[in-house]
Formats: sequence, C-alpha cells, structure tokens
Amino acid sequence: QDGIEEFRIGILGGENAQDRLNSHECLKEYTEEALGVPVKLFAPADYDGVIQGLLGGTIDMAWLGASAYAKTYLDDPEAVEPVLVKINLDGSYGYHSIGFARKDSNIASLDDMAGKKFGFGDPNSTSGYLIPSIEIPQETGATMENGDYFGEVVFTGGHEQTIVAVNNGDVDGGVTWADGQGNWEDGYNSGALRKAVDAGLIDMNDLVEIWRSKPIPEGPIVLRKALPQEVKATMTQLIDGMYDEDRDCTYNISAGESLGFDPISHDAYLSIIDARKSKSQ
Amino acid sequence: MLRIEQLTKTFGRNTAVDAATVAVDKPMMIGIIGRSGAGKSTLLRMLNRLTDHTSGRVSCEGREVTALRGAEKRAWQADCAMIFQQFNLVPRMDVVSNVLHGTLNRRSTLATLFNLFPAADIHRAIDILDRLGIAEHAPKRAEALSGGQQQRVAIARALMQDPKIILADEPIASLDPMNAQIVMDALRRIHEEDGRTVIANLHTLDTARRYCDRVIGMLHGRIVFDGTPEQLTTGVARDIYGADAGFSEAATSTAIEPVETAPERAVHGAKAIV
Amino acid sequence: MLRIEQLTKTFGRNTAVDAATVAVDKPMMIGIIGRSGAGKSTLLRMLNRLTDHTSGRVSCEGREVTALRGAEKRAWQADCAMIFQQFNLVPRMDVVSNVLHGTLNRRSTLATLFNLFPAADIHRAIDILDRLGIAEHAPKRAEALSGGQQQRVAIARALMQDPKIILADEPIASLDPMNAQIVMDALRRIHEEDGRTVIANLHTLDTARRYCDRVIGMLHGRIVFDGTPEQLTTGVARDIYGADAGFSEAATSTAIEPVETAPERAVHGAKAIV
Amino acid sequence: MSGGRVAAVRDDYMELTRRKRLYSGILLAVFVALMVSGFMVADARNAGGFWDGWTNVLDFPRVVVAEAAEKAGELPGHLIAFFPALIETINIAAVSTLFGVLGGALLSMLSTRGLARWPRLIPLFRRMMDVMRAIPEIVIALVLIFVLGGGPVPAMIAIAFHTVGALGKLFSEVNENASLKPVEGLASVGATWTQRMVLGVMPQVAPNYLSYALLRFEINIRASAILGFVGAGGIGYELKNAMSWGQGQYDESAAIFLLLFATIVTFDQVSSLARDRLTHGRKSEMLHQ
Amino acid sequence: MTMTADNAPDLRAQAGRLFRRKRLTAFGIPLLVLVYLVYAVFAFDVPGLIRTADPENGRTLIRDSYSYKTHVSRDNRSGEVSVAIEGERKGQYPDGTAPGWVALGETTVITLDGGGIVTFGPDEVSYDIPGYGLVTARPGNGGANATFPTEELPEWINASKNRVAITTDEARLTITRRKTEVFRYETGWELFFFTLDSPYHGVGPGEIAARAMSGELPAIWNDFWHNRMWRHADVAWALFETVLMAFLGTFGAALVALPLAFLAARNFTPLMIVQQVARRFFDFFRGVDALIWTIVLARAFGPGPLTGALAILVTDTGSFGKMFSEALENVDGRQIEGLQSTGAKPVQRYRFGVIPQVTPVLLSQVLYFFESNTRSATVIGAITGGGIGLLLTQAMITQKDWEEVTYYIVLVVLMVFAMDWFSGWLRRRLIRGDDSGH
Ligand SMILES: Nc1ncnc2c1ncn2[C@@H]1O[C@H](COP(=O)(O)OP(=O)(O)OP(=O)(O)O)[C@@H](O)[C@H]1O
Ligand SMILES: Nc1ncnc2c1ncn2[C@@H]1O[C@H](COP(=O)(O)OP(=O)(O)OP(=O)(O)O)[C@@H](O)[C@H]1O
Ligand SMILES: [Mg+2]
Ligand SMILES: [Mg+2]
Repeated sequence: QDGIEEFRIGILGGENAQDRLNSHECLKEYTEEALGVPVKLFAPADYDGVIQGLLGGTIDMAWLGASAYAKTYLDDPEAVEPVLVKINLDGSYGYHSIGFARKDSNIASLDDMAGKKFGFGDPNSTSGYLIPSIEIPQETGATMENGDYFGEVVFTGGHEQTIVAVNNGDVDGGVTWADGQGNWEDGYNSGALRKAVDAGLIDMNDLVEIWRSKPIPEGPIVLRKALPQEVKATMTQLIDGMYDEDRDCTYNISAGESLGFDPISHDAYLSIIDARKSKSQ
Repeated sequence: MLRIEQLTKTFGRNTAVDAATVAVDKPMMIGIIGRSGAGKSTLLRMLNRLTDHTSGRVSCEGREVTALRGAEKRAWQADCAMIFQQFNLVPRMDVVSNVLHGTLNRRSTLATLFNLFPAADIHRAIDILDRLGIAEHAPKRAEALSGGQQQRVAIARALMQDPKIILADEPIASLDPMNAQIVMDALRRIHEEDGRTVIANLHTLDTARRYCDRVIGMLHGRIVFDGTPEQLTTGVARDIYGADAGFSEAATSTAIEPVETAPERAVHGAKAIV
Repeated sequence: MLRIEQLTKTFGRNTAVDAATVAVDKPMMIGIIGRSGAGKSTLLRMLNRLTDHTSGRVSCEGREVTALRGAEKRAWQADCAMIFQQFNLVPRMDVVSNVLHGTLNRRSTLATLFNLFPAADIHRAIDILDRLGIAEHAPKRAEALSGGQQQRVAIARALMQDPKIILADEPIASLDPMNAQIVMDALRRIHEEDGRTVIANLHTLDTARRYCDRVIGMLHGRIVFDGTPEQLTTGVARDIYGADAGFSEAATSTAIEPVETAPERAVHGAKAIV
Repeated sequence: MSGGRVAAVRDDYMELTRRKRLYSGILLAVFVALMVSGFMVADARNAGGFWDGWTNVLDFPRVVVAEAAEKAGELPGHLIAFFPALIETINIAAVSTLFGVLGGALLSMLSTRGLARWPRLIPLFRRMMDVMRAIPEIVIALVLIFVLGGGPVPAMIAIAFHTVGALGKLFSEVNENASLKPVEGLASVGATWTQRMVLGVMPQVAPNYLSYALLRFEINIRASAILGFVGAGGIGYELKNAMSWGQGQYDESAAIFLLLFATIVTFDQVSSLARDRLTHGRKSEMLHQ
Repeated sequence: MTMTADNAPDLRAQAGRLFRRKRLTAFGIPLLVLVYLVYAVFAFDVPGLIRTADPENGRTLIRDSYSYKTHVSRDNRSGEVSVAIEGERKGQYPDGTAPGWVALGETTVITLDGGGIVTFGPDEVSYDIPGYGLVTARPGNGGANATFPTEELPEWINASKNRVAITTDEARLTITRRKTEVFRYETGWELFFFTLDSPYHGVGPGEIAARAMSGELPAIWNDFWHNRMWRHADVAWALFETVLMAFLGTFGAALVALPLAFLAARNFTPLMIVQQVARRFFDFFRGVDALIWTIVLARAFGPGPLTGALAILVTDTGSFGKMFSEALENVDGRQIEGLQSTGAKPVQRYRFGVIPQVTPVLLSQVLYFFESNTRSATVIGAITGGGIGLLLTQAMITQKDWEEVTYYIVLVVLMVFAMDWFSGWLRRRLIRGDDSGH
C-alpha cells in the first residue's frame, strides 16, 4: 500500500475535549499541507480510547504517556513506533509524579498516609498510576492492595479528578504530574496542579506535597508503524521543525512552554515497559 | 338542626343548584326527586362538602358547614355520611376494611395506613354488617359481592361513621327491585331505630312516597316542591318532572310489590317491567 | 374434472377425513353439510392444499393436485380460490388492495412487495366489486366494512383469482340472515354466470337445499351422503347430524324468507328466530 | 350501478393510489436518504471506517478471551473478588428503584386528574416529571460526584431522579385507568388525602406498579453499571479499570463481564416471568426511559 | 338480618385473624424496605459521605453556572497587567483595553462592587477592604510580603509566606511571588454571542438587528457561529452527532431485527432449534449491554459517532428482536391463511399478511426507542468519544466552565424534549395516517 487517504490524530485528555481539538487545529492545518490528505482530530474520553485507536489502526498519530506507549507496545509491538519527545524549558525531558494531600488533614508524608485512602488517576497514566504504584511500595515496604498499607486505594479516573478528590477530602492523598520546577504555590511551572491553580479550582496553600517520584521520561509522539515510510518521515520532520516554524502552535500542541521536540526511540522506554510488564504479571 | 340557605352552585354558565333553601328541624327521612340534571346530586354533594358551593350557606347545629376547611371539613364529612349510586367501595379490599373506612376521620392517618384499627371498631363493624344481614361476607372482597350486598356494605360504612345525617345519592338506582327494597328498608330502619336524618335522592316517585316523611322536588336546580308525600299529587309530579300530559308515573317505578298507599300505580309499574 | 379419491387426513390418532371419494364431472354448486368436527373444513383445506393430506389423492383436469409442490402448488391454489368463515382479509388495507391479493400468484414478487399492481388489474378489481354491489367501498379499509360486505370482498378476491373452483368454508356462518342471503346469492350467481364450480361448507340444511345442485353429507370424517337436495330427506339429515328423534331442522335454519322449494320448513325457521 | 359511477370510483381510486404511492414513495425515499447519508456522515466522522473495521470486530474479544482462557484457573478467584462490586451495583439499582417507585407514585398521584392534591398544580408536576425523565443520569451523577465526592450515592441519586420521572409517567397512566369511585367514597367519610391514596388508589394500581417497578429495576442495573464507568463505583468502575489497563488484566475484565452479563440476564428473565404473572407491562415505553 | 349468638364470636375471631394478617403485611413490607435502606446507608457509607461532602462545591457550581469571572492579573516580574474573561487566552482583552471597572495605567485601579479597591502599583499591590482595612503586599523574591491591618487573620484570608488568598463577596485576590490576580464574578454568560475580538461585542440587540438588516448578517452570523469561547458551531454539530447516533442505531437495529425476529417467532419458524438460537442471540446482544459493545466496537472502528451508532444498533437489535418476535407471535393467522389460499408466495404472505398487522406495534416501539436512545447516545458518546455527551462529561470532569456545563445540560434536555415531542408526533401521524399497510 503506497498512499493514505486520510490522516487521523488522536489527542489525549487533560483539557476539555473541544479545547483539545481547538488547540490542535494548527497542527491539523500543517499536516494537511504537508501530506496533502484530509486530517481528522479525535479526542476520546480517556487514555484507553487513543490506545485502542492506535491498536485498531484507526488512529495514525498520537502523543502518548510513557505507560500508555508501553501498553500499546505490549499489546502489539508492531503497532506503533515512538518518534519524538517534548523538551522542557531546561532541556530535560522528564517530569515527576507528585504525591499530595490536604494540609489540614495533618498528612505531611507517606508515613502519615498509613491506613488512609489513596487515589490514583487513570490506570494508563504513567505518573498517575504506573510509577507511583511501583515506587511507593518500595518506600512503604507494603503492597498497594486495599488495607495493606493504605486503607483503601482507588482510581479517580484522571489527574483532574484526583486533584479535586484530594481537595474535597474524598481521598486523603493522591498522585498527579508536575514538572517539579518553580514554586509549589503556583502548582509548579507546568502540570496538572498548575492547570488547576490557573483555573481557580484549588489553592495550593491548602495542599502539601507528600511524595515525589524519580524523573519520569516524557511520553513519545508515536506514529503507526504500518504507515508508509514517507508519511512517517514527513510527519516527524514537520513536528520536529515546528518549534522554529511556529512557536504558538508548539505551545498549543505541547500544552505549555517547551523547547519543541527531539527525536527519540523505543529504547528510551524499555524501563517503563519492564515496569508495566511486571505489573501485568 | 340542618339549615340550607340560598345554596347555589354554578358550573360555568350552568346553574346546577339555584338558591336552594331547606330547613330540617328534627330527624326525618327526606326524599329528593327530580329529573336527571335537576341538581339533586349536586345538592347532596355540597352538603357533604364533596363539591364546593358557589354561594349561600349550610349550617348544622351551630356549625357553619359551608365555611369549614381542612380537618374541620373532614370532621363534618364524618358526621354526614354519604351513600352513592355506584357504592364507591374499594373493590379489592375486604368488606370489613371497607366498613372500617368509616372511622378514618377519627383515627390517626398513620395508624390507618398500617391497618391498625382497634379491635372494638372491628367488632362494631361486624355487628353493623350483621344488622344489615351480610355479616357472613365480612372477609370477602367487596368486588365479590352482588350489587345489593355492596350497597349494604356502603350503608354499613356510613353507619360506622356514626353520622348525624346520612345522605344517599340514588342508592337503589343500580339495583334490581329485590335488592332495592332491602336497601330502602335498611335506610328506613336506620332512620326509625337510630333517629338519624336520612336524605335520599330517589329517581322513582313511589319509593319516595312509600319511605319518606317529606319529599323535596327539584327542577332546573330550583326547589319546586317541599311537602309530605300526601301532597305530592300526580299533577305536582308532572310539574316536577316538567313532563307533558303523557307523563305516566309507572315509567319511573321500580316497585316489585304493590305499594300500600298506591296499589293501582304499583301494579302498573310492575307490568311495565315484565 | 375434479376427482377426490380415498382422501384421508389424520391428526394424531384422530381421523378428521376418512377415505373421502367424490367425483365432479361438470361445473356445479356443491354443499357439504355435517355437524361440527365432521371434517368439512379439513376436506376443503386439503383441496386448496392449505392442509396436507395423509393419504389418497386429488386430481383435477390431469393435474395430480395432491402431488404438487412449490410454485406448482401455489398455481393450483390460485386456480382454486378459498373463502373463509372469518373472511381472512387484511383488515388494515383498503378493499381494492385486498381484492388485488387475488393476483399475487400471477404477478412478480418484487413489484407486489411495493404494492405495484397493473392498472388493468385495479380496474378489474373494481368491476368485480361492482358486480358484488360494493364498488363504492373500494377505497375504505376492509375493517371499516360490515361482515356481509367483508365476505363479499373475500368473494371478490376469489373471483380476482379467476379460479376454476371456488371453495367456501362456512361463508355465511358469521353473518346475519340478511347478509347471509346476499352472499349466498352472489355465490350462486357466480356459479351460474361464470360456470365455475363452487363447493361450500354449510351449517344449515335449508341453505344447502336452496342453493346447491348437489349435497354431500359428512359424519365423523366419512362421506355418508352424496346426492341431490331432493334426496336429502329429514331422515337422511338426522343420520348425517347423528341426531336423535328430537332433531328439528328449524334449529339450524337462518332463512329470512320462505324458501320456494320448502315453504313450510322455512316458515318454521322464521318463527324460531323471532 | 351504472358504468359512469364505476368509472368514477375507478378514477377516484386510481387517484388515491397514485397519491398514496407518491407519499409512501417520498417517505421511503426520505427514510433511505436519511439512513444512507446519516451512515455516510457517521462513517466519515469516525476514526475507523465501517468497511475497514468490521472485519476487526472480533479482535478485542479475541484478545480478552485468549487471556482469560490462559488464566482460566484464576477466574473463580476473580469472580469472588468482584462480587462485592456487583452487589454494590445491584444495591444502587435497588435503592434507586425503591426511591423511584415512592417518588414516582407520589408525583403520579399529584399529577393525575381526580386524584391530585392540588389540581391546579397538575401541569407543574407533569413538567417536573418530564424534566426528570429528560435529564440523562450521567449528567446528574457527574454534578453530584463533584459536590458529594465519588461513590455509589451520587449514582443512586441520579438514577433515582430519572426513575421518578420515568415511573411517574407510567404510573400516572395506570392511575388514569383507576376508578375514582372508591376515592370519592373515602372522601365522603372525611378521609385525608393520604388515606384516600393509600386505601383507595393503591389497592387498584399495585399490581401494575409492581410490574413496572420490576422492569425499571432491570433497566437500572444497566444504568448503574454504566455510571460506574464514569466514576460512580460498583462493577462498572472495576470493569473500566480492568479494561483500561488492558493486557494483564483481561482475565479480570472477562470475570467482571461474566458477572455483569449473568446478572443482567438473570434479572431480565426473573422480571419478565414475574411481570407476566402480574400483568403485561409495556416494555417498549419502559426500556431506556 | 340475624346473627345467631354462637356464630358472632366466630366471625369476630375470623375478622381478628384477617386483620392480624393484614397488619403483618402492612408492617412487614415497609419494615423490610426500611431494613434494606438502613443496610444501604451503611453499604454506601452515607455517614462518611456526609462528613466529606462539601457544600462549598455546590455553591461554587451554582454560582458558576450563571456567572462568569474576569481575571485581572499582574505579572509580578514584569509588572504587566492583563485582563481576560475566565482567564483564557481566547477571552483576553486586547492590550491597553479593559472593562470599565479597571483603570489601566502606571497604577492600575480596580474598583469592585462592594466599594473595595484593588491597586496594582509598580512595586506594591493593595486591597482596601471595606469594613476591614487595607492589605498591602510587595510580591517578589522574599515571597508575597503581605501586611494586614489585624494581627488575627479572618478565615476568608488564607495566607502563607509565599501565597495570599483573600476571598470576599465582591472578588477574590491571590498573590504569589510570580503573579497577582483578581477574580471578579459577574452575572451572565459573557461572550455568549460575540467574543471580544468581534466588532459586535457589546452591541445592543436592537443595533445588531439593524445592522443585520443592512447586509451585515453573514458577518454577524459568522462571528456568532464561530465564537471561539462558546463554539456554537461545534456544539450544534455535537448535538447533531448525538441525534445521528440514536437515529442510525435505532432504525438500523429495527431493520436488522425485523427479519431475525421471524426466526425467533414460534409461529413462523417451525424449527425449535433455529428459534432457540435466534432467541439466545437476542438475549446475548441485550445482555452484553451497550456499555460493553461500545468498548468492543471502539477497538474495531475507533472513536466517533459510527461506533456509538453501532453500539446502540447491536444492543437494540437484541431488544427489538425480542419485542418484535413477541409481536409476531401475536399476529392473526387468518389473514396469512387468506393470502396463502390465493397461492401467494411466502414473501408476499409476510408482506401483506404480517407486516400491515405488526407495523403499528413495531413503529411505536421503534419510535419510543428512538426518543430514549437520544439520551443513551449522550452517555455512549461520553464513553466512545463523540457528540454532546463527550463535551458535557469532559467539561464536567475538568471542572471549570460550569456555565458551559449548564449550557450543555440545557441543550441536552431541550434535545431530549424535542425528540420526545417529535417521536410522539411521528407516532401519531404514521399510525393513524397509514391506511394502506406501508
Ligand atoms: N362536575 C360538573 N361539572 C360541570 N357540570 C356539572 C358537574 N356536575 C354536575 N353538573 C351539571 O349540573 C347539573 C345538575 O347535575 P346533577 O348531577 O346534580 O343532577 P342530578 O339531578 O343528580 O341528575 P341525575 O339524576 O342524572 O344524577 C347538570 O346540568 C349537570 O350537567
Ligand atoms: N390443525 C388441527 N390439529 C388437530 N386436529 C385438528 C386440526 N384441524 C382439525 N382437527 C380436528 O379434525 C376434526 C375435523 O375438523 P374440521 O375443522 O374439519 O371439522 P368441521 O366439520 O369443519 O367442523 P366445524 O363445523 O366446527 O368447522 C376435528 O375433530 C378437529 O378437532
Ligand atoms: Mg345525580
Ligand atoms: Mg369447519
């Protein structure tokens, strides 16, 4: 098969669906110009929607989280290949999973969380589930099973829900993502906390950080392997060069300030894949 | 005792009862006659406060009936039992429960919802049923009874209310002559033995003549006759029924046996049925 | 022309029709009588191939009717129209469409599925309806017609089939005497004017006597009588109906006017109805 | 009848037929056009096309079944592990059906002519039921999750809210067929409104109410499973998490699915049996409402 | 009218027993319900819920649903002041412009409704709170550096070294090292019709009408329809997509289920096996539930309205199959036999003997489903990614923009109302008006 008739881009959650589509409108235009075929944007309700789309061959490109990429790879190694990764303002490409709790609940560290209710985000999220579910037991020395260390462990469904749940006291502590740079009061420079602060949802004075993971590699932009070679090359080149071409569009598609994208390969995610594999046993 | 003054009811532009004035000074059995649409039912329903009046007043032993509201109105309804042409029982409930409904006003709502009627009431209900000759049907569902039996259950419910006044809206219109007589006999006996006032809408002249102490005739909502049965001549009846000269009383008769006071008419009536 | 030989139908252990043998050599009007359960309907249904036979054979002008299958069987059904006691029309469709159903066998399936019938057929249908006196009801829904009119629509559908034989299973059993006569007259006229064979199950003796050239009597599935109406004496009728001496023909009569051939019996019948 | 009149009948009928054919032709054409163009629009707007996708329909079940079969030994354990979640789902459905029946009965009586406590407010109560029926459960559930926090209660309230509207409408139809005579009889003895309703109306309508309530219960089980999927707890929540994680937990997904399927089928059968006994409910109007 | 002395006690005892039995049910059933509800209270952890439930959230939600907030923010490093509705880029006032209550300048002065005045000076930020006093802050490297008029802080001031938040009835002020921000709530759905960059923003309805008449209608419409804040075009499309899913799903299911229903109907399929297989097939489709079909189909078809439509189609095929086959089992066989006797082919028998009979029943069932499926499509859309359901749930999950949520809810309810009305109308028209059996 030499050509394609259309190009379909999947966009992960974090913002409301329509905003996501809007902020990718510029990418759509560039892509249509570069490939000469119609481009469609999709904003499924959760991580799994995009993953299933990639696996089923109904989505050609997406920016995945590391864990989501691992899942895609484990389900079908021939489905997608990572091509690019976002570079932070300081040149790194990692971020952190941040554990946090309400200040007035007198929880200041993981130790205080014993017997309490703990909230993950989406099961396919790297920072919202995979990494903390591996690193936290290492610290507590107990599993994440209900009643083992924590009184109860739940999935809230996503980063936003975790933040609101902690803020409301529905769960005593939870994990979400942040770049870990800048001030706690602002919700750091970027990440789910920052967005919540900007939206006026939470007051960081009410919250405390109780745990922080080791740096987590930023998720890759992936392309479906079955795409024709020149399509993959064109798309990689397009996004790689986006930072120099159009800062605004880069800001839009990378959900904040960044230095654009760098190439990356499968090997960067081996450790995450291993982590995920170990959780799947 | 019971005083109806200028009582009027209009439905839209239609005046169903027009300035009815009646005074009842001692317990008696009153029959109201008149042709269909004359306003008989409406008058009775206003007395029981099932229908609100438009103007005028009803008072009874110092109570301004037409002014009562809420609980007081319901208390009046309890004192003034009503019997309907279609019995208006709860068909799927047993006979005793239907009779006990007569005490609803006196008992607390909650208790009655849970079927908590005092044993004394239950016994009294059975006694009343016995008095009306249908005690053996006590546990049956009301719908399983014949029309005449159901009407007697309705009377039992009325008696259970221990009312001062019993209103009966064409109590025998849905009954065959045999049952009609049993029911009218029961009403008469209640009047005589208990001394309660009974006001019954009747659609047959001979029944009114035979059972009532006083007859009220209505036409187009107005009371056009009020007197003893003796005063109710065929000419008066024609006026009440607004009938032309061809009017024959026999057409409205349901008697099954010759009425003593008017044997020739009853025979006439009996023939018309066969 | 039509030849029924040793035709038998058993339902489980019950023999509905037992070795029936009949030969029809020229178009005639045949009445089949017998009491309920005698097997009349089953016989007719086997002729139309609505019910499969158990043994024996039916042949008609060289066609071995009982051996036909698929399209050939349907072609035979088209040649051998059937009229039912309950009319068996499509009540929600208009009269003309119902009549047009008589052509279903001849027209292509696809066209008919979309209700596309040739204009010529529609005209013929209306002519037939006119012949039966119900043309003005053509656009109405079948269910809007009276029983007698519906049966005439059914006859119209049968005629629309342009059949050699018309089978009628108690065509007048659901009709009042007035309509019954109209329908039987129509069948007779069809036989006389078009020269079609009509075989009708009838539940009244006088109808059979009055309208048929030949009467077949059935009892317990067997043909126990086959002859002219004249040969059908009251004694024979008693045998057919398996009745005791108290049997009175009048009980089965539905005539509304004296029948010429047997005036005294019809008067008898007329009295019984009043 | 003269030939002229037959001709007139003929012409009239032909005209009628032509008109009818035209109308049904147009209707059919419009319907087909809507279906086809609708399909094409949906197909174009979908990520994967229908013609490419339908051969892959079994992909996902195949993966799930393969993993479940591989770990068949763990299945009974999973079934037990997820049983409490199933109970929670059933509880949500049961409690919301209970409240729905109570609220629906009340609202239906308030909005039936002849029974209403405040006859003037009938239109108000009717509109109230319409609105309650129209708002999808998921909307109420999500709002309540925001206010009350996640868990079964928001789902329960959301489903109960909807159920009140749906059952209220059906109940008021039942009420309309109830005889007013007993009610009037009770009114004449001075019974309160509550007494009239409970003693006079309930005995008449109870079998129909029960039949509708059973059907609603069955529907609410599905609804509560779906709401679990958006964060309201129960078996839907477990299913979503297991399904999202994917490979490694497909055996759990399969177990949850089995539980859910068995439950739905069981209640479906039980309720239709029970309803057949009570009376015939109108399923078409009930499902999904 | 007698009761012999000896059967009286008997009847009384009988009635007594009757009432004991009645009381038992009268108490028993409510008691069982009550016990169950008490169990449910604990099973659902209602006490815990009451403890953690936050009425404040409810209040925020209600207030947000009918009001919008304007953010006036000062970048504490550069001193630049920007004004934006909902703090969104799309709602930003062009440089140098601001609503009337914000006076831009060397020192920006913000006058609030309750008489409070906030100033953003070159180095200092202040908030003069009526009835409390003046709060000043010099945000910078040392933190917020705020000074308050009282020692003891009221509960509506939440201050730490690095961050100060003051919430009053008239506005909210937050100060961090990086940024100072004032949120002011105002009633209404600002920018609902036109965004700030549109020339029609703030123009009265009369004037708009006049200008529309004078040939600007396309431009006005364009500005409204493509409003970047409220995105009317996208919302309209989403509504359409939802109805489309319901339409395709319902009617597709009806078309698929009709022939299959014949297989499951006792009177049309003599083969027990075929019948049973068809019925189990329907049970399976129904039992699996739209939810799971959505997940299964999403893999094959990806996100989008088609997937939702197919999920509805599959589930409803099961429901329709069952209901249709029941309707078919109730058909009147005489009509069919009448046609059979004319030699009609089987297909013709079904067409004229069966279809006209079942059409009214089936049609009304299908239309009922169509109406209720618009509601289901909202939910399915939320899962599979399409339609108004996705917009709604996403707007809710991200928990800002409650006014948009309100807007979507109103639209969904109106949509369902409209479908309710439409299907009722169609049902009345088609079933009454159809007299040829189509
Ligand atoms: N609820 C109502 N609404 C409107 N008009 C009414 C109503 N009830 C009674 N009417 C009218 O009031 C008039 C008197 O009716 P009413 O029932 O009192 O007559 P009646 O003498 O009892 O007649 P009948 O012998 O038929 O019972 C009639 O014209 C009737 O149509
Ligand atoms: N489909 C069937 N299955 C079993 N038995 C049948 C069936 N049809 C008819 N029978 C039996 O066959 C016998 C003859 O029935 P048939 O209907 O032919 O009688 P009939 O003479 O038409 O009676 P009727 O005057 O009542 O219509 C009866 O005993 C009947 O019970
Ligand atoms: Mg009356
Ligand atoms: Mg027969």
